[in-house]
Amino acid sequence: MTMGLLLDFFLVILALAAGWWTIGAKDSFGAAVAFVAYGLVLALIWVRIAAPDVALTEAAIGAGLTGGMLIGASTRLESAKQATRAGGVTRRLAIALSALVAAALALAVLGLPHPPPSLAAAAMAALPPTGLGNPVTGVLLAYRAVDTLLEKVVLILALLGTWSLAPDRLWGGRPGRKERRNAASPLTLLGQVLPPIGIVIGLHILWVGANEPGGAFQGGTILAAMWMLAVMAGLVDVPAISRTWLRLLVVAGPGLFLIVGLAGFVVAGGFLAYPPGFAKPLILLVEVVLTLSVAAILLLLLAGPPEREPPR
Amino acid sequence: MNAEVLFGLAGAVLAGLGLYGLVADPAPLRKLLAFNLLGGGVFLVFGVVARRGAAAGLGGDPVPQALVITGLVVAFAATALAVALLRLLFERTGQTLLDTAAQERTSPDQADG
Amino acid sequence: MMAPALPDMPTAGGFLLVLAIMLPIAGVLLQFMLGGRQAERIALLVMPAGLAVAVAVTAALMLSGRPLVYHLGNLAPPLGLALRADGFSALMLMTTALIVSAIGLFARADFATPTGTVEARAPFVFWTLLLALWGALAVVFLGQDLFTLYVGLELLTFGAVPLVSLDGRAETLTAALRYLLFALFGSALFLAGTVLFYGEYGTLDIALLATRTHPDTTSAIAVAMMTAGLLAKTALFPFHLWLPPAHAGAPAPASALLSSLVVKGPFFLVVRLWFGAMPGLTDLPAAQLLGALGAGAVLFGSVLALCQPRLKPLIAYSTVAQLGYLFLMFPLAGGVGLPASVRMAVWTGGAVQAVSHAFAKAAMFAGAGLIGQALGHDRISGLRGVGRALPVTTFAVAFAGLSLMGLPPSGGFMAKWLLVRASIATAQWWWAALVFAGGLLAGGYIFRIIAPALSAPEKPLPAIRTPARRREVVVLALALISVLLGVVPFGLTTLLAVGNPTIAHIVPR
Amino acid sequence: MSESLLVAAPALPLVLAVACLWRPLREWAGGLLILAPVPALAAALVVRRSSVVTLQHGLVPITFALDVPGAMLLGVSALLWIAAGAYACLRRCGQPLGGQAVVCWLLTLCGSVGVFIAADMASFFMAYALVSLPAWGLVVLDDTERAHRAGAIYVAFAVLGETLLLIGFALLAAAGDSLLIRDALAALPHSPWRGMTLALLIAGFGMKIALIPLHVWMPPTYRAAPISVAAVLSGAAVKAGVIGLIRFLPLGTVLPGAGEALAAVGLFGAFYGVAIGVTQEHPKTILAYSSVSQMGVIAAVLGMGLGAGDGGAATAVAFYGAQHVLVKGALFLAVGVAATNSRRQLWRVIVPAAVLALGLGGLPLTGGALAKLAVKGVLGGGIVGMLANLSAAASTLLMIHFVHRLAGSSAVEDAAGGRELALPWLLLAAAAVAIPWLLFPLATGGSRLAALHPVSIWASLWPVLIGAGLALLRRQFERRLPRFPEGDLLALGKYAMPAAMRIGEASERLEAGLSRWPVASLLLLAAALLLGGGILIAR
Repeated sequence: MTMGLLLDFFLVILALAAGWWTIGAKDSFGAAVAFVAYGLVLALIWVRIAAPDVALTEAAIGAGLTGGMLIGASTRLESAKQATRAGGVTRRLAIALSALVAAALALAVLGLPHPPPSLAAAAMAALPPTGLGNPVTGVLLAYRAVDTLLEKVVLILALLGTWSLAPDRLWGGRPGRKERRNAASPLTLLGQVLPPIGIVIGLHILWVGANEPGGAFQGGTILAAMWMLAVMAGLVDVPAISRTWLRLLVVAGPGLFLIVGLAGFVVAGGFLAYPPGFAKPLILLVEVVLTLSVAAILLLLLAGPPEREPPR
Repeated sequence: MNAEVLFGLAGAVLAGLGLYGLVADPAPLRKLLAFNLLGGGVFLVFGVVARRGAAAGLGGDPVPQALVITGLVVAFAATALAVALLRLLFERTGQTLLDTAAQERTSPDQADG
Repeated sequence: MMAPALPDMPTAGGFLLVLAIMLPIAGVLLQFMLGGRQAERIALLVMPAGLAVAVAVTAALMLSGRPLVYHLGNLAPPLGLALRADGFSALMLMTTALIVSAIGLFARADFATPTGTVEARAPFVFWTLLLALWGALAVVFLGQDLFTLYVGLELLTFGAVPLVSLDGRAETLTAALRYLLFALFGSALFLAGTVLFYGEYGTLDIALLATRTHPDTTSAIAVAMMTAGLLAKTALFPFHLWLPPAHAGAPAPASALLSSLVVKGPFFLVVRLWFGAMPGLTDLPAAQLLGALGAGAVLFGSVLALCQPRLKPLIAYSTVAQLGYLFLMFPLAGGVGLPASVRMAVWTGGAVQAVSHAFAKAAMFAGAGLIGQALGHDRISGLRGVGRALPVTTFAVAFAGLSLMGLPPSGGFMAKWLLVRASIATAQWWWAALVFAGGLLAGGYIFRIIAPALSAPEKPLPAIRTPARRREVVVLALALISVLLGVVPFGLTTLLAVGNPTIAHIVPR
Repeated sequence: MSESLLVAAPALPLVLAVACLWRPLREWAGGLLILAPVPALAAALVVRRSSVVTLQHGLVPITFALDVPGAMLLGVSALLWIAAGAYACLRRCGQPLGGQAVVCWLLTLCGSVGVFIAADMASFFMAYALVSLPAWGLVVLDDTERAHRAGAIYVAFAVLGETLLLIGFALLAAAGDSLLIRDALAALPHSPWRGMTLALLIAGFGMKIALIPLHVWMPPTYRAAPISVAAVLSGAAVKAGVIGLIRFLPLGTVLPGAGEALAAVGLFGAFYGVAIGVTQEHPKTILAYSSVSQMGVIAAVLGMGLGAGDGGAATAVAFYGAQHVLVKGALFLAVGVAATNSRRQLWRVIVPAAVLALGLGGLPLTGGALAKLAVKGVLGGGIVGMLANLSAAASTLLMIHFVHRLAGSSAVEDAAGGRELALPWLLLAAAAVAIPWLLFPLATGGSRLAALHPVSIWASLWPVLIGAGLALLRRQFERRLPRFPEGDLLALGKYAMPAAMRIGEASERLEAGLSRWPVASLLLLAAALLLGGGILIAR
């Protein structure tokens, strides 16, 4: 057994333990914390299976945003009346059936064919016309661009759904409560120091995404995190949801993507096709705007529905 | 036993754990956690598929990798919406039970609008 | 190895498919950006344009007799993504365009931005989600890539859930949460199957999968997981726990969309999966299982509809029941050596059932909304006298009921007739008996609405708010379409045969 | 030209029904009710027999055709519709009819006309549904508790009948692979599903003609419906079932088992209807039971025809039915007209009504006697023929009872309306006497003189005399007669209700379980496993 495989075993055990804890923890808070750990271990596993783009995303979204959001929810809902635990029969049946489905999944995985089919070669062969160096970015922004576009619309719908939960009279107002600014708090210091660094890192991740692991979503996540930090430190406030610039920021990414796609009809002979020679600059432009939109959407999703009176 | 098989089986077991939580845990927040756990397992299987497809000088097939990224974003969006619903439900009723809807069909007239 | 057959090459007019998806999506983005009253205006502008695109797609299919195919970014599958419209897609696209437009016109009175307000919550959310659902359905009906379809399904769910809780009552919040969580459960299963398909065949394109799949262990598990996930999302019995509270609790125009269109999306994908990606499954006992669940839905949903004290839950349970008929397609269309005429009967029967139920159910929920607004409640025991107060609406609801009962000349009748014919031809008696029982039970629950509505009120009705005539006419038009589908089938068989290899060769052009 | 009448006959009522959704047009509704059946009457008179019209529009071509049985029933039904329409609007004394009444009336008329001329299964089924279902709106017109109860029963049986026929037709279509009734029928004797198909068709049409025990809807319905509605339902609408049996039973083929079974059920009904009928009080209920009895005779004739492979039974039955259309329609109108006359002038109604009523028992020289003569050949002279004669005696008994009740029932109901109501009634009564004489040669191919032969007169007289004797006996035992509720066996329904409630409650309990998250989600996992297993095992 090689060192590598040993490390893999170790990671798997960690992931299973974190997963077990997520399900079995007594309270929701513990479970949410375990879930963050689970996400981080998964991110390491993604590195181990040569998927650094996914690893970054898993760390940022899976562990970071999702985990943070669930931890926040678990503290909020702490006092919620608990339902009685499922009865013994239900649990035994659940164990049996989940195990069977898991076994079926395992069986299916073991049954995957040799040699495995792969689009890696095709993806690499199609890459030069786009001018990109990272095939994952090629898939996301060129080969399967429509998935990425629709995924942004999914995010906007989730945002709309979140906002729709506001009471009518608060519609158009700011989400969340106003954080008090406390000059002495370490949070404020962090809020002042970190964002500039974070923004640089975020933009860097976006930029290198063309050729190295990284890209719009990972960059946007970091920008959103910095923004959130500044909000929590009371340095800035979450904008009111009726702000035109905010709405514009949210739709700018997918909107531009769509416009570029439609322009493809005219200049490149097809929807979401890029004209030869202009592919890379266009993709980068789209990515920059997408990053900003993603940052805004993520921040707003974290902030929740409007809770303050709208500006008059 | 190689790394791919190991991670593939791990993905299946994690998915099973998630399924169990989704079925048996009565608290919606825990179901949400379980859903994300389940998603992680499924994505991991996809990662194994990508890894198996390593070719052309790449460590893995980039297509499944990209799909996992999209999938993670969609799962996050789902979680965000569910958390917002949960929070509002809790603020309104002080509880977040799912299995009360069965009794609600006998609730008084709705003012539909 | 032979090159793939012709239908998978891009065709002229394929750009229409891009428009069919992107027009509503662009509308959503614009609505979100401009907000307020503009959201409604944009929706009203997109409606005729989208309708025109749907008509153009249908016309292109009818004229050429070939499916429309488009390769996004000029890149062919497996690396690129394809959009494809066969006859069934075009039919569902057309249905969606008509119903969304009708419900849009109907909902203007419910979701007008009040004067003096720049933007109001419910109207903004409704109009945006109206177009979002349209776009999502277009993705589901046209997408050829299983992962794109997964994203489309998620779009559909995220568009539908906020509509359920639009009025913010606590019980609708619970309903929305149940809906969302169960739908996510389904998504996870669907995604797991998708992953396995990619791992086994290296593509997610349905047309390519159709040439590559073989029923080995991995594929069987993949199909089973995907199907189960889709069943959860389409609320087939006994996975319907989320549907009645969600569809009964949403505002009437939203209920109409959810019950008529949204649940058809996942069903459509089950058809794609079983007849497209993995042909041959319908010979197997698994198809009988799908049929059996459908039968359970018909019987159980109908009996529960008979038990409901209120109108909207009754209609919601009727949806549970009517969805069941759709799943008779699977056991009936299978069988090696089945005559093509029987296959065609099954396809036409299933498609007509999907479409006529969509129109009938949209009419019923919209009509129930008008009745609820006029009376201030929707207790069935309190419906007496409605026929006098709202004759057009009552008439429309009765007509829609005709289609649900499967009486001639409605589309529902045509569907049942074809399904019964197929069940006789394949010697599967039990499905004919089911249609028999389902028709009787449907007659019962429709009668429960119509009988009191047409009788005189015990005491004069309190001041009734008469709805605008325009709204009543919309409801009537929806009901009439569902009834006339049986008499004027609009070239349905010709359309359905386009791009459907199992029946294409027997339909004369 | 004459063929286009065939299309206009069902089309005009349909068009008028749609047009009547426009409120101002309904002001003239009375005139429309009289006008709407006119093309049908004209078609019956002018259109050449065996002409066929095919409209190639919808998914299936619509084919209309007219043969002798169809034409006879079409003509007399149209007459009844005109007379009843006139009665309905005269009774309203200038008040406009309600929209529900007009639209439902016209739709039922459309179906009633359509069933006689439809030559393919699709349009027949469509017409059959039209003649059955919209009539519900007519039954409940009085908007009383009784009317709504009757309406619910009516609709339940109508839908049940429709559904039975849907499956029966599907089987028939599968046998012949053609939607033309003629082709499908030709293939039926060789169909592997012959027995099942016949059973479903007989049950489906039997629902309409009140074959025992499917008759229970008829008495409460006729009792609760307004006079004019009861007249068209009992006269014209019921004949949809008769024409259905004529069209869909393979009368040219010898099918002894099915035929004798049908004949037995029919004959039983012929006596059963009378037996229950004589215990009833209300004239309309008595007429309903008389219909049960008369339709029993028709079923018996068809059964014998089927058993013997006698194709001529169709025309004989149609003639019998045509006679019944006019007589029963006229008798129902008589109930209404009687109510508007003072006791002193009641004889003006009673005397003609008595002649018509006794005609149903076969009183010589009446249409009834001709009808019995026409079916004699099919019934044969054996035990069946004897029983048929006895049923005529029984009918006489029932009709004497009816006349007696009619005489004792001034101001029963429908008291409104003037003397002019008598006009449509008298015209219909006159037609009921005259038309059978006109049609007799057409129906039997024989001469009218045959009916005037003393042997024939005696053959139809003696059952009437026996019936009269029985009527005297009945008067003697008036007090000792048991009382049956309207719809007799319907009373058994009270045992079915708790069972239905229990099913409902059990379903709701099951639903409460299925609505629980763990249950539904476990079932989902189980379904996934079963589906996968199902695919794998069969591989």
